[in-house]
Amino acid sequence: MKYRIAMAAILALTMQAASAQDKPAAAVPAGQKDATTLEFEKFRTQMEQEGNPAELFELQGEEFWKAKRGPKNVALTASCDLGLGVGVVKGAYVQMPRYFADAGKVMDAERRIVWCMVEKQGYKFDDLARRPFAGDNYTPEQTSLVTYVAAQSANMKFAVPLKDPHVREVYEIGKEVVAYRAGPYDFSCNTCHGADGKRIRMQNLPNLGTPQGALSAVLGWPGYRMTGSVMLTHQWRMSDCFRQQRFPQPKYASDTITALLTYMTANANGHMYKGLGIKR
Amino acid sequence: MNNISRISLLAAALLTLVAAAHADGDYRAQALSMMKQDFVTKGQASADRISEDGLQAICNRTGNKPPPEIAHRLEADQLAGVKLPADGKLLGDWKSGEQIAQSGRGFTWTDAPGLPVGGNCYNCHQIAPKETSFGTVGPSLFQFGKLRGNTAEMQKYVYSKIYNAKSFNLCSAMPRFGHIGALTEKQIKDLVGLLMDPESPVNK
Amino acid sequence: MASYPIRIRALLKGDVTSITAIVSHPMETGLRKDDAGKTIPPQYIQVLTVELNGKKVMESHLNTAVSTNPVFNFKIKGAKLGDKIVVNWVDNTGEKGSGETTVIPG
Amino acid sequence: MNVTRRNILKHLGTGGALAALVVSGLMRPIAAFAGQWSKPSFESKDMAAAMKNLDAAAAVDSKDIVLTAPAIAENGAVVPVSVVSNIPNTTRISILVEKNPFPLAGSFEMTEGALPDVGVRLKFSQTSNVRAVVFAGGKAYMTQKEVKVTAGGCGG
Repeated sequence: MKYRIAMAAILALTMQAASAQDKPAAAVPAGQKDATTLEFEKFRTQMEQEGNPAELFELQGEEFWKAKRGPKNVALTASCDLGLGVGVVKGAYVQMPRYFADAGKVMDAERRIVWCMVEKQGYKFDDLARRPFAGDNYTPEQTSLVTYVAAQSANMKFAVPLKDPHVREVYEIGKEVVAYRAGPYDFSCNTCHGADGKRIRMQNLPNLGTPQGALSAVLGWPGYRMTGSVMLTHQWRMSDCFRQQRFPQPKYASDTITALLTYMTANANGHMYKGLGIKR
Repeated sequence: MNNISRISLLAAALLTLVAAAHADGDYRAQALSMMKQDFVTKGQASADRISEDGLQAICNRTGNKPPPEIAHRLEADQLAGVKLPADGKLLGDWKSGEQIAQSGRGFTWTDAPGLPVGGNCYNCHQIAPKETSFGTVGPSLFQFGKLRGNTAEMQKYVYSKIYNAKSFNLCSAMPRFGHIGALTEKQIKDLVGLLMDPESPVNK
Repeated sequence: MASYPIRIRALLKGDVTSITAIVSHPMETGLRKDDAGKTIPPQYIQVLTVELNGKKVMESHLNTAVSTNPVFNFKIKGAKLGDKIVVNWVDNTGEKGSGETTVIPG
Repeated sequence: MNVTRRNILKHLGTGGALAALVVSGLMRPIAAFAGQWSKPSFESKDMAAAMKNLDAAAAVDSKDIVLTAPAIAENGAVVPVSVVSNIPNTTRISILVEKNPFPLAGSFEMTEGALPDVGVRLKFSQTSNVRAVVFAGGKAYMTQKEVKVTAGGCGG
């Protein structure tokens, strides 16, 4: 015990000396980016503009949206309301998450599309949730649908209806979710995404609490991921973040994910959605 | 300090903080119950990981800025739990340390359960100059030993910091690698070697 | 029978038409292994051609190094609005694909 | 490709006759493109062999070729590479990745109206030089640059 206190004192002193020298690596001022990140972004943007394989999934999604499908043999275009009226896709993506009275819930785009597939087309939720994200040679139908719907909001401004008290409440809950530390590594979303100018390895980490950071976190989803050549949605990104956060697995299309997406997307309100992305 | 008194210290700190809880507590409570419902066990990532432990609870309730008097007491308490190697030797093999620093494996639902796991070091820190793909969540550790001196005290600090970073900064972003049993004594020694050994490329 | 969607754009600006072709194709190198450790046989586009109103303007010969779901950017002169652009490809296994579009303002 | 050769191609038409010409040495394979995917070129395992099989071993450096590729690539599986040739009468552009198992990635032959301006995305097995070889007026020209391929982070 005596030894420990002595050690604590020594260490505390040593630490003060040490922390005086602790400077961020490759000192990047807040809000600025290093040369490598800029090079990555430049060529990713170029590829998005000059031809994005995500468009192949958009084509597929358009077919799914317009065709009569599912046990009830109904087309989503004739039955699914994404918030702007049945069948209206233009601008719908940038105005979600929003509150849907018919479901009594705030829903993000993917969750809403899944809701429509279940309620209107007669698919079983458990079937859709069994393998909800793309893998080798496999793309879930809902992923292509989200891709199609999102592409129809390209170059429109994010406008999550925060004035709706339902949406505001979910937004505030989302803000708590990103700050919540737990798990073996004590990580919250904010551990990595709560400050400007940070990276994991070479990956830039957007600060979700700022409009610019939130924007860079929501831009590019859904996106074509170069690793594995797969089409992935923002729901996937959230789930995989929790995996790397060492959390348990969030249920597919759950309230928590909607809360996160509401927080992030609304923080980017007023900024332009550039359409389908390319991701590393 | 024994475990019981450590727990009561945490409880006292929590009580103090709960009394000062502010209006957003309501949303936090909603967020908590939402998460408890929405997370499920997958692989080794069991659903109970969603529950916060005492230290996490204090950091969560204070926006990672606990009042200094509470923080200092709890830091000392965390430090008291650091188990230093019985043989007193802290400087391990830097080559093995480099491999541990490179690996980000461990504890996710896609990782095989069990030890050893990686140190995740390069995810957040610049370390040896050869590795240019490094994160910047934490400070640069390049030339760590050279700048600070390869002294017994500094080795002890590094070992303790890796073992439990919360011993020095209660709400540090860095995991408590030894405290949670993620890294073994040998692994932590090897990481000390990587940072402190004059022969390590970190100090060249 | 696998399906290979293809998306083509042809945008005219001044007297230059920019052609983008996005092809759904695995572009397997023959060097990868599947989960069971079995080598995945090579499958890659070898020849891809571009035609303007039925006349070949570009012929590409390709190797396994071209990325999965390949994207090509070409430029041609002499096309007018409404002209027909066709892209054809054939891979090493004999699979073929084709798509067409018309030239629109860029 | 020069006019004479194009005329020969037009008149002879079939691959068999063309191959006979190549074999007999009447025509060098530099122009023998149409329809024939050149196995020896694409299966060459190093840069020197690939250049030789492309008949570009004597290629000279040229500042009139604009080769664009990232200095450091985010993902070696998808590296955007584009080549613009400002050399008059460019008929073909070949792109090679030196450290790949098979360096020759692709050849693009411009015929009626196509500009010597191509973009493609390539796999890089590791950090490597990428080389653009341009064939114009019966001669070969080249330029190259290095693309660094990085270790990955947590992804996207």
